[in-house]
Amino acid sequence: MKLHEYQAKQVFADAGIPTPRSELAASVDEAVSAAEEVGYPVAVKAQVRVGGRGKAGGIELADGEGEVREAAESILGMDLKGYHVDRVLVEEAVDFENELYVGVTMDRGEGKPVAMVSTRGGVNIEEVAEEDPHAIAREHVDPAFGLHPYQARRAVFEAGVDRAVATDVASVLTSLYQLWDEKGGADAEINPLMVTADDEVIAADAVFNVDEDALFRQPVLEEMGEEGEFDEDELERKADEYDFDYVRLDGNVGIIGNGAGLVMTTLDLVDHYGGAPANFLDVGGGAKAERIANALDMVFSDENVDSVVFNIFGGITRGDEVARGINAALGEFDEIPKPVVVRLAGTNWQEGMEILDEDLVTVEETLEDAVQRAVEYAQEVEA
Amino acid sequence: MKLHEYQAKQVFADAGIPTPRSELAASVDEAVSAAEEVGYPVAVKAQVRVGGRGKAGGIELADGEGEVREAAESILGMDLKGYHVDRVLVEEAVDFENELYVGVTMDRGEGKPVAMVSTRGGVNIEEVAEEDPHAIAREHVDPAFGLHPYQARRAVFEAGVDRAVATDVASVLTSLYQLWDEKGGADAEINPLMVTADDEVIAADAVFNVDEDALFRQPVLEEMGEEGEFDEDELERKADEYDFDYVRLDGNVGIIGNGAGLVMTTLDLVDHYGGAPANFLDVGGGAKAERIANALDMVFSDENVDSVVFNIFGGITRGDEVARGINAALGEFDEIPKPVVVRLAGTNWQEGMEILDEDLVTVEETLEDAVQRAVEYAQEVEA
Amino acid sequence: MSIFVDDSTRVIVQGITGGEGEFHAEQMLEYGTDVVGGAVPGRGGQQVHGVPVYDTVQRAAEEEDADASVIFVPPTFAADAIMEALDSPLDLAVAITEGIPTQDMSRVKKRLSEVDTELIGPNCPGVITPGETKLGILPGNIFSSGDVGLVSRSGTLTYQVVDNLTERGIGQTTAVGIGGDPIIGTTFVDALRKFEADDDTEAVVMCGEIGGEDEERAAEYIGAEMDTPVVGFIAGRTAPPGKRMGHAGAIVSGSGTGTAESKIDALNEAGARVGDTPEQVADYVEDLL
Amino acid sequence: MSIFVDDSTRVIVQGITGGEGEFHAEQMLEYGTDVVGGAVPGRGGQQVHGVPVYDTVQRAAEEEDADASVIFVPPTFAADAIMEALDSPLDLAVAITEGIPTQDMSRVKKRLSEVDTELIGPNCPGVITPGETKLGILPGNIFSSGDVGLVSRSGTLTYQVVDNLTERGIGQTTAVGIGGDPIIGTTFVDALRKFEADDDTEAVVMCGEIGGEDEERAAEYIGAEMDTPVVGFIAGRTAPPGKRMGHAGAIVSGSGTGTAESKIDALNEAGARVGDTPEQVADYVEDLL
Repeated sequence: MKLHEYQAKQVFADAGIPTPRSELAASVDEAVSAAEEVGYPVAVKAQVRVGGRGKAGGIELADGEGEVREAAESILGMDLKGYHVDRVLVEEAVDFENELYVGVTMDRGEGKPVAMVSTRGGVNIEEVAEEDPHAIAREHVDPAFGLHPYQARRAVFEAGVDRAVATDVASVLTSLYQLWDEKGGADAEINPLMVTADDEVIAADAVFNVDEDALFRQPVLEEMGEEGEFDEDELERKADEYDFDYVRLDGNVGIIGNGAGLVMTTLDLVDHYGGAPANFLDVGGGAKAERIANALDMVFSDENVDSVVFNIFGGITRGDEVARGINAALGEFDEIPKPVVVRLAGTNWQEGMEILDEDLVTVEETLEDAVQRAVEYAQEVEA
Repeated sequence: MKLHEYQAKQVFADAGIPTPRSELAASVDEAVSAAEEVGYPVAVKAQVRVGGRGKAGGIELADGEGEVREAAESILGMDLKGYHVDRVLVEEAVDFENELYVGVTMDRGEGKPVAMVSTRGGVNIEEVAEEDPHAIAREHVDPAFGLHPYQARRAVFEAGVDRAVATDVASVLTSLYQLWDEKGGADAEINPLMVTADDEVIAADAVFNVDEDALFRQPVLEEMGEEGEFDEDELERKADEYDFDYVRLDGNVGIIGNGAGLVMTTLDLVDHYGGAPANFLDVGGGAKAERIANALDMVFSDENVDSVVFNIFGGITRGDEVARGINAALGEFDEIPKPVVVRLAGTNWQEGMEILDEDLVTVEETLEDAVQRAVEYAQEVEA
Repeated sequence: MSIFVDDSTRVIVQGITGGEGEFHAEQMLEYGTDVVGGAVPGRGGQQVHGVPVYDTVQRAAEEEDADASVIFVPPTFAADAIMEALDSPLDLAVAITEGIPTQDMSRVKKRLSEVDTELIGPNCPGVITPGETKLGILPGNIFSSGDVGLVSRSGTLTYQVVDNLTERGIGQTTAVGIGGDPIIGTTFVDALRKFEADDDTEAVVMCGEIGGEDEERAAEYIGAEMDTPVVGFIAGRTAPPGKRMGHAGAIVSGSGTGTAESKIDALNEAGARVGDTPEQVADYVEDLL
Repeated sequence: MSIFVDDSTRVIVQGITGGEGEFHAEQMLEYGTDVVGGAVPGRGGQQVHGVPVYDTVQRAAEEEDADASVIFVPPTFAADAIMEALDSPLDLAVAITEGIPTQDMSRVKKRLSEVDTELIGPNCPGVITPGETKLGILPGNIFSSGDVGLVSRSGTLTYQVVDNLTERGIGQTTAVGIGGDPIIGTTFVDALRKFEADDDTEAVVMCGEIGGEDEERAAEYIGAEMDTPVVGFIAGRTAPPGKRMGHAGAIVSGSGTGTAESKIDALNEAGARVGDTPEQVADYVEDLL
């Protein structure tokens, strides 16, 4: 789960990391009074949970009311990489001499957290990592011990950070690691960490992604996540509500299945047979009738969908239960909105196949046949 | 550094461990009003930092004002194993069904913390350990991970604690380990941890000893230590003030030296040559003139001392510096209170020997001669 | 022969009194698994499906002379349950639980490096040696005994592939789901090494998916050290980057790794054929036997 | 020959810009120690007594091809400084610092079990191979080269014993103070094992003191595995239990261990003579040579 910049900055500030003065604004007038509060010049920053906001026109500098008004007008309401800009952060513009990068994440290959520092902040750090990996100093952390103070220092000195600010940067990295550790972080980043002319460091941006599986220990962050949904579209909100792993894609064949690997395989097969997947939707293990109905509602809500393939291989999930869920959900409609192809396998698949109402769905016995049939249906609609 | 029972209970209660209601009292009247506050019956408990208070008459049960008054009168002001009783804790008397033991300490042999649980609480646990080591369940803790929840549970179940209170006891042990870890503990113990008829657990006593070397991180505990000095005698307070490692003994030969091993060796030699050491006093490394003078003041303050042996082997400590300190300190006296024998070796020992004023001290070249001379002096005084 | 488990494996179920634990303990018993005990704090002395329950894993393992544990403990307590299994006299722990925080698993991984007990999972369907024993939630009826080893990161995808094999009469020595989480115990390489050492395994099917570099490492191992032929399958070839993790994650993994393309290329280079569909995987395996 | 260090040992001083560090770096240089660098965060690029200072131990070790580090860092930061040394390419770290919290050292001990670097100390005077090199605060002038090894838990007591030996013309191969703290790196057994393996060491003096069980373990080792004769000394025979630690500590150690009597008995049983006075220790050593 991603936090918005304004939320991450709050979390970082609470952990003792210096951040600029700022105010959140939901309207042009609010932006103006926020700017008065913060003091000119200010940066007006779109609050959407996606990177590269600057290049996409989501961040503007403003010195004076006129400029703030103009900036807020242009940014509020824009569509930024598919996200809806509903709030802006109006922030003190910091004069800086240097821009650093500090970050903490999990290195899944090593199975260990890693803390990172670079003097190449303020730019796309992934590109830096690609072009010049040595520009980023890395310290792998033993998760039982946590980040040792010497490791924070070593990362800072190895990155070549100026000695005048080395201790402060090490201390920011230590705080960042600690909050990442305590708050179930997936990624925590400051890019840029600005260094001012009088050797102060200040977090000019803030990224904090939480491990969704750790949210049960983080009620405050969970609430932030709900509060931050204002940049989502309707389908994403529905997926959150139903608690589905759902990703919307560009195609027109809706896909529902159980287990990420099998759903991905179904996507791949749609592609293999010449179709284009409209989404990834995993109902998870042991889904009961209501959840099956929710999944159908979810996929039908996407107007791009022309046909649906429903692929369940039951281990814990029982085929008869799935079949009843499908019958019940589709029975609600006077007319089925899009053709649905169902393939059931595994636990109680035969019972399921018998239960399925063939007036409502097309039944196929193999995965390959089911996918081909759904692709054909979708092609018929488009034709 | 030991905390008093009332202090340790405060620390434990703050960590969420259940403790009985109680009030501290410094006079009989205070004890009575404390008892009214707490509710009868109460236990009146001498606040001195030594074990075995019950057997020594430092704990009495009282039901009603008359009994409290009597108990407080008999306990306040008593000398308990050499400690002065200046305060009593007036505490709710808890009805219990069982008494358990839980403790955390450092196993120096293993280099690891160890958490312990026993159903044989309420008695001298050292004797239990001696007679029936298996009566105490032990879990060694990896200090990088801390006490795992399963370890706390395992200790509790292995000790044979009743399932009805197992979870609560495991949770007390976990809290005890955490506070031990966070507060620089040396030993943390609850004996007894009482189990009531309705399966509540409550810490009826509390021991918390802090690693003196960790006190720099524990300002609150350091303050408690100062506040708790009311049970000390004058010599102990002086040693605290001067920051000496000082232990008073029964003999009459005062001993000053640098380094624990060398000072202990000097004690052993005093014994070897037929004398009796009056104290252990280590001035530590690199002592300057003032510290040397303080050490002499310390030893002279003990009225049992008849002679003093001053044994310095200089590594960091310089012989000339020590000699000047001795001259200056003894020069203050019209008459030297007790004969002082000095032996200097190591760094600048010859310069030191030359500087020493032989009107004030007896100088010897070897450790053996110095000790023998001091023992002779002491024997002359006693004769 | 088989890897990890066989009909002599004596199994404890951690969390046997919970819904999942109780249900699958019964399923395992029905399959023929030698479930010898359960471990649930505070439930010692009870019985579930005739199996005695103990308060601690250590006690259960000692009393019942167990070799392995299957963990059905909710995610909140699962990492601690794994730690407990690793600190008990067991050879193998199989963690079924889904949704364990990655940081918890990072600590478990550290602990794993200090002990001899092996871990399969978490977030995995478990391990089965058809006709002998199963530890986990795999639907026993779709498996059959034979000479193909199977290792997979995905649960239901495993079933799909096994189904395609079984249809052609191709049985398995052992099938193991290693789990799809970012940090897991047994990796592809660990499982492949065991299959390579197993005389009865004539071919291995390896089902990977996008993300991480485990498949790339497996390909290196296959190319350098394996004689047993491997057929691969990689799910997620058409999955978009989707909701990206933060940049920090991308810096560490580097771009160009973790994609289906990089995994398929690596496997092909190592001499393993990679099927486009589960059906094709079965075709390739049939060719090998 | 010698143990731990010799004239080829290249030494870094951690905390070289502090009072103690600077003073003893100079003393070491005067003695002939090859002090090749210092490590102090934020002081990289400076020089102390002509020795270059680096910001990190790793950098200092790499740039100066160092083997060992001597640590003069205040107790607040000392455990971290040791951890840094253990995570750098060094064979040996010598921690002089007194007053490190025992819990900090417990973590260090855990880390020590994972690395190859050896630790001497903390709260120790260091190690000296007379005539070649010294790492620490030992007053070089009282030592002389010879064929007796010395290992001691105490600083000034070591000097006393060495003084008695030197008076009789008995020199040392190496003398090492292992420190008197409850948790230390190199133990008596570790040092004795090295002396046993050293062809030039004809006899070993071991100075222990009351508390802990290191001397008892050493006695076991001496009895079971040592050919080189050992003379012991135990300080604290007349020390009273004094201000006892809590009961918890006593439970763990058990009564009857840790006393001077138990240590002396154990050494005697192992065939080591134990002197009553430092003078007598020298007598016994003289008898052996």
